[in-house]
Amino acid sequence: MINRRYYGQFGGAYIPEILVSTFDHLVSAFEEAKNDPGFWQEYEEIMSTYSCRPTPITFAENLTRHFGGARIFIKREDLNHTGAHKANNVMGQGLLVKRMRKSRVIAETGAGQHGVATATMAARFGFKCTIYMGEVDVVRQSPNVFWMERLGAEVIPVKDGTRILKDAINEAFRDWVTNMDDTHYVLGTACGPHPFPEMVSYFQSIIGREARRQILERESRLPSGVYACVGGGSNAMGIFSGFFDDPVELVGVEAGGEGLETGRHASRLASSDGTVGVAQGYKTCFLQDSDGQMKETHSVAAGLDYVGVSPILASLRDKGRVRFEATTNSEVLDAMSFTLKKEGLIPALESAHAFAQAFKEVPDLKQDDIILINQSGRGDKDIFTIADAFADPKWQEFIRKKAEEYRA
Amino acid sequence: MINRRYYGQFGGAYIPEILVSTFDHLVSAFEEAKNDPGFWQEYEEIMSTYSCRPTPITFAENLTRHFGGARIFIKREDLNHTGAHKANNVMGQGLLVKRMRKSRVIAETGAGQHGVATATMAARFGFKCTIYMGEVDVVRQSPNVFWMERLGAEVIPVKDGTRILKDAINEAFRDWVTNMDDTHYVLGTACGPHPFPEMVSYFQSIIGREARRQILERESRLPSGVYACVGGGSNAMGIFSGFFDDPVELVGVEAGGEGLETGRHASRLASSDGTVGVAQGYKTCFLQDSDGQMKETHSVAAGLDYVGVSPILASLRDKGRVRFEATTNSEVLDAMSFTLKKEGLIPALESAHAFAQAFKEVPDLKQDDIILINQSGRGDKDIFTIADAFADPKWQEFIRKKAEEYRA
Amino acid sequence: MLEAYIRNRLKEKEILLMTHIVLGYPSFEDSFRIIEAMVEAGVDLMELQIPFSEPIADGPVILRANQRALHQGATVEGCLDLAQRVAETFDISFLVMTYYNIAFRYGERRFVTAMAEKALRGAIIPDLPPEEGQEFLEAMVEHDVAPVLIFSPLTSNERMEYLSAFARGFVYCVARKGVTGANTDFSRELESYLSRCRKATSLPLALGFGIKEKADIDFLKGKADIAVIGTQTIRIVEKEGVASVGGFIRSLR
Amino acid sequence: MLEAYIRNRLKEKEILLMTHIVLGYPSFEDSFRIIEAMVEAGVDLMELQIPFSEPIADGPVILRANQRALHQGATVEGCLDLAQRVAETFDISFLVMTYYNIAFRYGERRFVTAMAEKALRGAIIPDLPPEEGQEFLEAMVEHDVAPVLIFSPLTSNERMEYLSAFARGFVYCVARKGVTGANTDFSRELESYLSRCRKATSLPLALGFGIKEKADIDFLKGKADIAVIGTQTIRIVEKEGVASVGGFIRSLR
Ligand SMILES: Cc1ncc(COP(=O)(O)O)c(C=O)c1O
Ligand SMILES: Cc1ncc(COP(=O)(O)O)c(C=O)c1O
Repeated sequence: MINRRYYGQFGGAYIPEILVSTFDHLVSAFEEAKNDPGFWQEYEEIMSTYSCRPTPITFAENLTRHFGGARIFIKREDLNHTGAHKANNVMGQGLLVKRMRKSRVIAETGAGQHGVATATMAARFGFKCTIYMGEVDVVRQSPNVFWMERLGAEVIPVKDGTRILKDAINEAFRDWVTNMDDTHYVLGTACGPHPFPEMVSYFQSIIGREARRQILERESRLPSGVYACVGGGSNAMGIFSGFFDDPVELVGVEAGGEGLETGRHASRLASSDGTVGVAQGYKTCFLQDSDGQMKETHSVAAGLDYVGVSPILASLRDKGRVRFEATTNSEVLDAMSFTLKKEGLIPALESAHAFAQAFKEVPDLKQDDIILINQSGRGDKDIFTIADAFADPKWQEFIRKKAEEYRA
Repeated sequence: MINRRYYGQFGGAYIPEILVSTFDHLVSAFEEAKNDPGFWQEYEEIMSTYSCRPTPITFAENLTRHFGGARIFIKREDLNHTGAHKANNVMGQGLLVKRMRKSRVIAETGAGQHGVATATMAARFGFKCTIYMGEVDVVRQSPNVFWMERLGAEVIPVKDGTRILKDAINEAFRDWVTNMDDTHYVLGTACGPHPFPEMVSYFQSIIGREARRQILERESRLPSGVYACVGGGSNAMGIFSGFFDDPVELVGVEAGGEGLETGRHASRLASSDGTVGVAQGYKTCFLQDSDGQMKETHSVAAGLDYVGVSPILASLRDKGRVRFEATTNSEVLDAMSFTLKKEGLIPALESAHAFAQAFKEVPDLKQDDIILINQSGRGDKDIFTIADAFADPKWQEFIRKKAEEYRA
Repeated sequence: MLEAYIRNRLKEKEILLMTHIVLGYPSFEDSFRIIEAMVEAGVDLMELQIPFSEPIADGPVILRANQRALHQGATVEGCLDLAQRVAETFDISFLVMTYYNIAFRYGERRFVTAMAEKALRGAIIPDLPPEEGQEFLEAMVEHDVAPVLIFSPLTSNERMEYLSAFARGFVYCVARKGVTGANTDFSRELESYLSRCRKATSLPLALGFGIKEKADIDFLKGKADIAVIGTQTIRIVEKEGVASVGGFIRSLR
Repeated sequence: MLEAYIRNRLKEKEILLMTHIVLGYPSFEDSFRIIEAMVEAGVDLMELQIPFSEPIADGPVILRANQRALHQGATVEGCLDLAQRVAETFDISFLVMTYYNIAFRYGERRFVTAMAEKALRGAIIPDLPPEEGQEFLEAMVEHDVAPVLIFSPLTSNERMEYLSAFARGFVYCVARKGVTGANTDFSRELESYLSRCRKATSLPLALGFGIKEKADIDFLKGKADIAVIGTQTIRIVEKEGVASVGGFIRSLR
């Protein structure tokens, strides 16, 4: 009997019969782990020795002074091993794979961050590793492909569909329905069939648990607002979950792409374009046409460029517990430049969405308020995208020179 | 009256008269800071909130099993903000600059790591920032140039001399003798005139203090050996200094380049090619000809590609307290690949020198011994160098495509 | 009523043939001609797949057929119209095969009544376990559209019984792990799996995934009631054109 | 003895001229011809720089001259030979200017005796404060090679006195912060700085850094004893060739 779990009208497990027993197995392994008091300890132990958890919160003194509103704190997930919160999820699932005695992991990746994180986890645990990546992303995120392969992972470019993240997910499922005996699918975000939304959020909740404790220790009070970018929703769920029971406003920021009005965006919850649907094994708000065919999405941040969103977040929007906003590519690039120059922090383009929205709102907040922004990752892996976004001439010259070397 | 400090026959302060008062000022500011109990606290505070200190030590279980000798632990300086131990030194000097009420910082950089670190520090403290970088390095380390400029720093390519690190240092001194009133020179390693070797080592000593405490907490005994790569010597001094008074063998690993016998290397202490000299304001072992003209150095790791070395390390070699070895480019690349695949760790090419030497020695050590390797930085900033070192065809194809986009 | 139709045909034939096509691929006209050819060649049942952008249970061949059809503008309305046309033109049973989102977006009840009106006898929804689709499946039953459920070699006996409670018409037994289009070895293992299926349901059994030639079908005689040829017919059309479909089907008997 | 030589010349001239060249740049032959031309044009003293690969106190012009000379194979031996030749050929005083590592590698004592033998009257080592070079400076004094020390506008009065205790021949006062070759403004500030220098030492004062033309030198008359022209002569040679050096020097008087 399948385990399903709904969050309001969203969630579930819409899976082919062939995978039912695999999911049953996964659900029970996850439930056991959760109920084993040693497990979370083991998880915290590995995250504090292999990565550098707890990651700090940084007081952004210069940004605070500049905007003259609430005091701005930043949760530094960019300091994780491999440079993003993705490390939390993969190490957690890695421990689970060990418990399930499986020997191979597969994963989808868009930005490449989750792929690199999974590849390091596989190397660390000694698992075989295959990463599915849309052909379009393979090209635009080539540095990450380079690292995945150096880490010993096999990277398979997905040439079907729109050749981006969602297609990589489909392809990973196709691998899984064939190889479930020895293989676990390390889904990279809080989406997909149960138990993934819950499980990924569970591992990412380490962000919020730390952040709440840290801000209370430092400021002896709670923030009035918490900002996180929302692709699939895992970093947002991770930090938000620390504050669900508190009087704290939670703001999820989606990719506004070229502007909501243009239709070229990836905003499923903040825009009116998202409609309820079922794909990739779960029910949530998708960007789809009236027939139910998924649309193309658009964002400068590959990690936010996805048609679906965590069913848990979709229901938190309906409940009014989380407010959703969208920021455009250009607003995001401005926020990124500004953060670099003012604080010497280098947010990933995904994370910069949360910064951009916070910058819009913070001037109107009281000076003794506190806001917390989740810097889900670091931008230096995105150099190709960012250099292109800024159309940096020196960079282009450098690349041209390199290319000539290679031609020679 | 100039303050000088010697370590055995090495060190001193060979500076033009015009800088004497500047150094006097710096020395006393540093002495005051050291004697102010609040200062180290302030330093630890900023390093634990802006970067993620204490950085963990990671038990390399797979490497240990593979080599079947001593247990291998790795100090994770790669998890610092901007990806290397350089962050420790720049933030420390930044605090000092504040105390000296100066408003501008300058720095030299080779690999670019120190330049990026200094640029973030300057952004964070609100200082103006100029980075001197050899023209050769500007080309091969272009991604770091991109970030320095995004961070608001002015990057000046040095077109004189051999156009690498040592020339950038000369150029920084030339700026300093003109602008010392409002400018502090943030030297990036434990070299140069007094107080730099002592001061940089002091800030980097946070590595060794943490590492000693961590290994004792975890293993309740000391390592038998500690390995660190040696460019100017700051990361090595940082970790070694935690163990000076312990029965622990300290091993500094220099760049063997294409092999000591070829003469194309940067080994000043492990090879017989280093001779005592005075340049860039201090006395140490340099790679120079019989007239005293500095030679060109060679290493796959830009950060180790330097003619001089910390006078403190030079004297520790004479005292027999630190053993120096050199590993070749190809040994280093092998060690790097192996570490990636076995542990999912991504050492910088500089750091990989320490890994390579440790891998040679660890099989002969007792299984209940412990060794500690300092992973001074992460390799993902070196992707261009590393991809070239591995002559990765997919990467080259990617760069060619990019170049065409830019031509279009 | 689908089960009766199948049992009748089984009086004359030792095993029935069900083929699978993707509506609108290569084009609606071609789809019609392929169906026509198949019916003439003696196919007993056909799965008409309404294309979906995310067909996770399908392998590369059918996946690409889905994309091509959509790329050429195939809509759900267009597919249902063609389905109706063939159902009214030819006297075999046609089933709808599609992913749940198509029905969900169309409106579950609306989709069921549409299928009923268009004389479609059943529906296969590979990503809809009864736990998620109870009402939808029941609505089909009400309207005499058989909810065709799926057994897999990994399905436990208990679950087979649970599933068959919702099933009508026949049960679709997938021969192996994996997606459509890969090879299957027709082995004793497969045989014992099929007898497990038999025990679990009184409905006829269809076996699908990987059937390519007469030998496969001969192997199934006496073990299954329906042999499903899916990917292979699409491959034939792609390689040899619509004209050669009839010959291929005949070669299987 | 250098100081005596200077005082003698000062009986005839209100201010002496000291020029600076880098030995081996553009070539040893050219160096000789430049020196010859300068002597004929009435220069009183010359700094002969032995090139070094890391000349941190020099600006771009002299820096590049150092590199070029080295690039063309100038060795310390070769420089000392040329120095000896000109010292024996021309009857003005020649000084060595170089960085400490050149002397250090050559051997301090050996370097001092070499200078003495080659009739070089003094040495300027910009990166050697007396704290680091006491023995070396004393060795020079023993051998009648004047250790020429440097004052800067940032040097305190106390330190000026400390420095002058080691100095012989004259004191080299740098006019301003910065490296060689940049502009200097000849202002009251400079004047008061020079009178500070006067108070600190009984030795003649040379003023260097940024002297380019007659006006600068006229300004210095009565305030300093020696005007140092460094970078400018090198610029002239580069722009107008060796031939024009004589004319330039004469234009300064
Ligand atoms: C740095 C970073 N932030 C955010 C995201 C978006 O994912 P999620 O919404 O699951 O946190 C990604 C995805 O790749 C990412 O790399
Ligand atoms: C990662 C890393 N390690 C080591 C070094 C060498 O410097 P040091 O010997 O001062 O630690 C550098 C210098 O750039 C570096 O970037």
